[in-house]
Amino acid sequence: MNEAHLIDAQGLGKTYGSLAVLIDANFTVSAGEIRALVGSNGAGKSTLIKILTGAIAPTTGTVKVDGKELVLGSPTEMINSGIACIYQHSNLAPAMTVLDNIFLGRQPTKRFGLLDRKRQRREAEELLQRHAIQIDLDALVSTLPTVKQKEVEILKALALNARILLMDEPTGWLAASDVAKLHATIRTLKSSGVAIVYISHMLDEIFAVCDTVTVMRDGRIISEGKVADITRPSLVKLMVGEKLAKDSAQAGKFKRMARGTGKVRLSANGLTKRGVFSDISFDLFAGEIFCITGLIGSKRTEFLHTLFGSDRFDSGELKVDGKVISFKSPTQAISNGMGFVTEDRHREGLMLGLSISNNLVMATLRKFHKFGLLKRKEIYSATGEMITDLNIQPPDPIKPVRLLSGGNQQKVLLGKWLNLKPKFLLLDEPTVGVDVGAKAEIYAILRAERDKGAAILVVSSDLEEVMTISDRIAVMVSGRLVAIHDADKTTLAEIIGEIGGAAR
Amino acid sequence: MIARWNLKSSAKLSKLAPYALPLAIVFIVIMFSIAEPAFLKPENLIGIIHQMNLIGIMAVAMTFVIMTGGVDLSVGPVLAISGLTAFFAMDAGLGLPIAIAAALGVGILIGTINGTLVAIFGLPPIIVTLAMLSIVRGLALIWGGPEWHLIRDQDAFTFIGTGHIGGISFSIILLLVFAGAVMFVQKRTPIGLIVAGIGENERAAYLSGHRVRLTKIAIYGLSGMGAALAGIVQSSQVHTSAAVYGEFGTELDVIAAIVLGGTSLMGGNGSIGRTLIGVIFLGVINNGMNILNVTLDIQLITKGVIIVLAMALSELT
Amino acid sequence: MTEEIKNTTNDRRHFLKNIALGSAAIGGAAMGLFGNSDPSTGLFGVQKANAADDARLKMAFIKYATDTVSSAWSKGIEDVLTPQQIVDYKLLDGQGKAEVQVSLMDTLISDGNSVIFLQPVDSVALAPSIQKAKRAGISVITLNIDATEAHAAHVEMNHYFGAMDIAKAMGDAMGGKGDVAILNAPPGIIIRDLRTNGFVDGMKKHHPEIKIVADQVAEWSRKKAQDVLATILAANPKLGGVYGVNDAMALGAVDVAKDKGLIGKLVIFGNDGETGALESIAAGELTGTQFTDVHQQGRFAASAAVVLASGMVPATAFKKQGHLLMPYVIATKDTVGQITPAQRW
Amino acid sequence: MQRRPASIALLAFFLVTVGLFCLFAPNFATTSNFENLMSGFSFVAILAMGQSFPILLRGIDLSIGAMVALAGMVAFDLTMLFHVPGYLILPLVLIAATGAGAINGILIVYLRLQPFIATLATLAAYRGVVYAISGRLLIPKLATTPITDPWIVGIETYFDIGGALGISDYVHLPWFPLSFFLMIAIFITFQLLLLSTKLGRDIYTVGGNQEAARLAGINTRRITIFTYAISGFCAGVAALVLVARLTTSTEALGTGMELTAISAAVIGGVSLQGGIGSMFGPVIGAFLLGVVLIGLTLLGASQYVQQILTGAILLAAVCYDRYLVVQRQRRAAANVGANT
Repeated sequence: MNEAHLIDAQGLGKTYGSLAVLIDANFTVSAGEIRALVGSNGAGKSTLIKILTGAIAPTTGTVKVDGKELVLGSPTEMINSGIACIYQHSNLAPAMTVLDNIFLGRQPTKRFGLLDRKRQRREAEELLQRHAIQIDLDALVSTLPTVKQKEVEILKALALNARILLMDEPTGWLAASDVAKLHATIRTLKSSGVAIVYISHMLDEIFAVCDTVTVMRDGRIISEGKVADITRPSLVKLMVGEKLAKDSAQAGKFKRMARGTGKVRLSANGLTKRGVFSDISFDLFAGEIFCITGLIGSKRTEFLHTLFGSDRFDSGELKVDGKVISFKSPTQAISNGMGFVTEDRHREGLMLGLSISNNLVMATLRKFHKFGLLKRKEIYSATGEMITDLNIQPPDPIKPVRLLSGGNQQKVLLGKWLNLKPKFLLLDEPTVGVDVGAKAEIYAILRAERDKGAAILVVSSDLEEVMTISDRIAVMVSGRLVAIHDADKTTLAEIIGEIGGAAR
Repeated sequence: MIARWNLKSSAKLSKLAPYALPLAIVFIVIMFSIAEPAFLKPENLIGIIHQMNLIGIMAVAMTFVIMTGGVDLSVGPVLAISGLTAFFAMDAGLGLPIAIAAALGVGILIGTINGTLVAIFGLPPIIVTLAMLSIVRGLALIWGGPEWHLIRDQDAFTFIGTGHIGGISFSIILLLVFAGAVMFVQKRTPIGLIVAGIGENERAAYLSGHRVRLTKIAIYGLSGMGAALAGIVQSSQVHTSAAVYGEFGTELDVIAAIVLGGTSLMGGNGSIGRTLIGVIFLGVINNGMNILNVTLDIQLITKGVIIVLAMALSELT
Repeated sequence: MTEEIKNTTNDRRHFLKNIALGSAAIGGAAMGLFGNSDPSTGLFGVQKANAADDARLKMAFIKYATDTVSSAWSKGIEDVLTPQQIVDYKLLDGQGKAEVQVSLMDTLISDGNSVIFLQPVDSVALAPSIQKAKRAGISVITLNIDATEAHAAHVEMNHYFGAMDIAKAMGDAMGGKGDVAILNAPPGIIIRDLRTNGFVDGMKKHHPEIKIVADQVAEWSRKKAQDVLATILAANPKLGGVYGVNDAMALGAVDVAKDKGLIGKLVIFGNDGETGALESIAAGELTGTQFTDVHQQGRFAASAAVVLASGMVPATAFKKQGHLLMPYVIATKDTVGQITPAQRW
Repeated sequence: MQRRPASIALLAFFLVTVGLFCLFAPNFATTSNFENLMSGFSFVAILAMGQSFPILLRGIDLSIGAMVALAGMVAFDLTMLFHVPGYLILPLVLIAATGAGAINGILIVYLRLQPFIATLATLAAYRGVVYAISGRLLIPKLATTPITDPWIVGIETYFDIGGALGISDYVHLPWFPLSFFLMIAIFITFQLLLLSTKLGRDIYTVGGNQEAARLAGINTRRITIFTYAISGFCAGVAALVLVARLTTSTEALGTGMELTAISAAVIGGVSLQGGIGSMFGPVIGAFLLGVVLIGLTLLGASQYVQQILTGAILLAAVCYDRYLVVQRQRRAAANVGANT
């Protein structure tokens, strides 16, 4: 830590409108260092990464590499300075070969811009050899399994001769054996003087491979130190903060309603989708909040879609109110009183160009028309009420949702399903990218719905959230439910252990 | 109410954009009337609507398709084949209602086939309707031959395109009624909202429980029906039907009108009312340049430049 | 072009001379515009001439695009060719595109046709194809639009003089003064130029006081003609005459006149003389049109083809093609009755 | 590399079609007919290759017909009005056409217009320019005067390859038109460009995943303008071929060609999703259309039937493309499954 810093970021801040997602972050990494960057969802990690890759420009602050100050907000500048990133989402051109993807945008050339194919292949093969990765360079990326695609992404970053490598949940999609291999690769890189920023929820991985750790919370860097100096519980405590303790205490004030009213609303029995999840069994009771937690890639989202009818399971039995049923389409699920707050509100949830009001009635239009005619007065009053109830800001029904903050967008998405007066409410990561205030509001809404007797199923990776709102907690690892606890009879440590440790 | 909200909201979104087109129309009208005062004569202004009748009907019908991010290139031949259907039906001695129903039916059928290929098989709309453009034209030519078929002694049919009610041309009334009906569907029924929702975010619309595929098939059917209605009106106006009507370029004019009206080809919110403004915009340009006796070259260049400027303006504001 | 037409008088004997042989055959076919003879009788049979080699002859017509005039030509051609039982005839569509016509020419040449009827999209553009056909021993007969390459025969409506006569008739009907408008085809096609020039020159010559106040493109279309004329009328309410470069556009003008109650006040002339136009004249709506017996034009072309195919006149023998300008009448309410149903198309 | 079942299937389908017509269509399997095919459809193949570039970037170019007319009229005016020597005309025409294409790209990039709209507007505007600059309308005499400049007319030359190789006694080869070799030259150049240059790789990257391209530091704007310029360039070459073939240019030249070119490109497996396709497909696609049209004409089928068949082939091509995509997704899903 005493050597000259390879990367030196000072005073970074980023605000969207009134929402500050990153506040005065000072972040330095030295050559040959593997730095873990941890924090719960919405802590500001992604924003920091985006600034370092040039995807966005910060509102304040500077970044220096090797003492040279960089122009921020330009991907090219960042790449040229030796910063490379492996994203959670694929950044490959699917119709091109592995070889081309490794050198995407920077293939070696001879005169006249002709590709130096031989050199490209040679360099790629050297790369493969150096990192002991086996892959068919001539295969089209679109034909590769996802894990292999991840390797291509890693190779792509490595091929940039990156001196600073950012890895955003690099093992999210990898099997255990591949994780070990990746860690070996990372150590090779470290010995050649590359600085690595390793972002992961997997505490095991952090203790296995990282030298130092930076903890972020609520948009701020709150702690930095050597991994060797820290214990797992104290790290967890740093991540979730005093606030969790406070919230947990607060949550204690709320009655935990494990098994709710005692009436089984939905019963899953051995649900299996080949290659995705298997043998999932649980009962969901009316009047409880049931949380499924786990890592990204543990197939929770896919599971919700099969419940909702937007995807199918292969075997097993689903009972809804005692009747065996499998929804063939969302339409059917909705008419049975099921609502689904999807994870990606931009891609699957909202119509960003439409108004708040239109979005609020989007899932429940059948309630708002008579003889095919819209009952506009009722829409007007219902959406007006909903906006007030959910405290959507600004309370302007004709405002396009695109112009709202993340938290208010999420409330609109939630409100869309509340209009249904749902008997079942599925929520997938309901507070991603939502500020603290809105989070609390959303939790209150969920509790209110629970108390009205709805059966609520929440999928969340945010442990703070899970501990705050759940009545019962299930842990999902690689497509299996490994444990189900009553919330007041378990501890955070136990859950973290089951998520990160026990499985691997 | 909902539609009004949309309009108002986009007004707030950017102060200029929604008024850009009406303002441009006013500006162009002023320019033309200075150059040729006769432009402002009431009969000429009505004439503009009369001239844009067919484009107007087709544009209104195709707006929903564009709103979902699709496109219908096959309207030209559908226009022709519906005129032929009406002619042959009447020629066979069938009554006017049957003839019109058959003509509209053919349009709806072709539209539905387009919609099915797009919605169920997931094929790209531009290619599906391009292929259909070729197929339907071929069918029309085989069926109708190269001749002009004179429509004689069909007073009721002729009335559709040339009659007047209370001094207003019936074809204009037809356009307004049709546009009004579609506008009503868009504003007062859930359909308009669902279509806009599909265009904005098809996946989200599906997950909100809407029958996305069925809706898409239906709106392509509507587009086909619009083209068929235009075919009936044209055949009535020119007292003939022929397989070559609706020549290449018709579909592009229709699409241009819709896009000028502010509906994005990428899909999303749109409005029948604004499509009509787009239609009037094109109509004013065409009419003004005809009345000024401008040569074809200047007409075409002006049209291209104005489309670019109008679209760039709405993109930048 | 104009000069050439003036030199080539509209005398059918000129045509016969150029065709050189088979005067009897053509005589039968070209008995005169208003004669009632069956054009397919009295011909040399190609059957006879080719009886020895028992091979079927292929002939084809590449039309300009799908329109009524081409259809009528084709019908006239079939009138003559069908009785010749060893002729295979097909009709191909040039889609109004020179490159399509060139490609079709190529195909027909390698398919071994003996005669190709052609309405070229462009005089120059099809010349190389015609040259190629000649090399292959194929006779090319052009219809309406001449080609710059010499070929077997050319049968043309009398565009220029017809349009002059229309100008004269229109001026007469208008009393020698007033404003007129032209509903025109898009530029770039020779027929348009000939007719427009004929009309303009005719007005200058016969009625110098009449002013042409508008010349707008209505793309051969009745619907477009309605739109364009309505607009022109708004700017020129005192318009006295309209010349539609084809009948469809003239009928579009009639539609507008009807709508605005101008029938009888607005003098409207068309060109070609298709059935719809003649009916309209008889009904007193359209003032007149240049009537050409297009069936007969097709028969003339086909008769020439039969002679050429008989093999007695090699196509290569033509240094300059035979040229026939079709006789025409300016059909008005007074003369339209003379046109017999058989001549209508 | 880049070998795809689609190209092989297309080639097979093409060969089968040719085979069937050889068997059943009279006079199809003749040297002169293959000459016709080559000279009549080489320019379509050139246009289809040009059109493929915008499509590779998820765009479209509706203005190529108008650009063909524009380039043709520039050539016409330069030789007939200004008597510029042919060796200067050829580059000038190509510059004009490439410039027209680049304008499309600039409108799309800098005015942020959708490609469909931008090229729809220039479709009208360029055609207007053609009428405005037409030397034929200016001096009517020129409308009946053929172009004789040897540099231009020379493009319509045929080479007796068989004779040159001295094998014409054994095999009867068709004479190859120069336009065919032009097409081959463009094919090789573009294929080389796409597969063997950084620029080509960048085009695929931008088309396949624009965000990834941006993050990889590729200048997507320049690439976009470049692809539309290529489309214009191809329109220029096609125009020269046509002008040589017709010995003149007309105002209506190229009408509707955009649809033919788009069809040929899509039949050739260039995906509207962007980033998928090579130059091989559009060439085969263009000649497939040619073979069908000529074959059916020889069979005596009505041209109206040909239109229907063209549409049907286009539909079949997109269906097949869609089928491959679905297959790929299934396989990918199965792969993921196998590894979880």
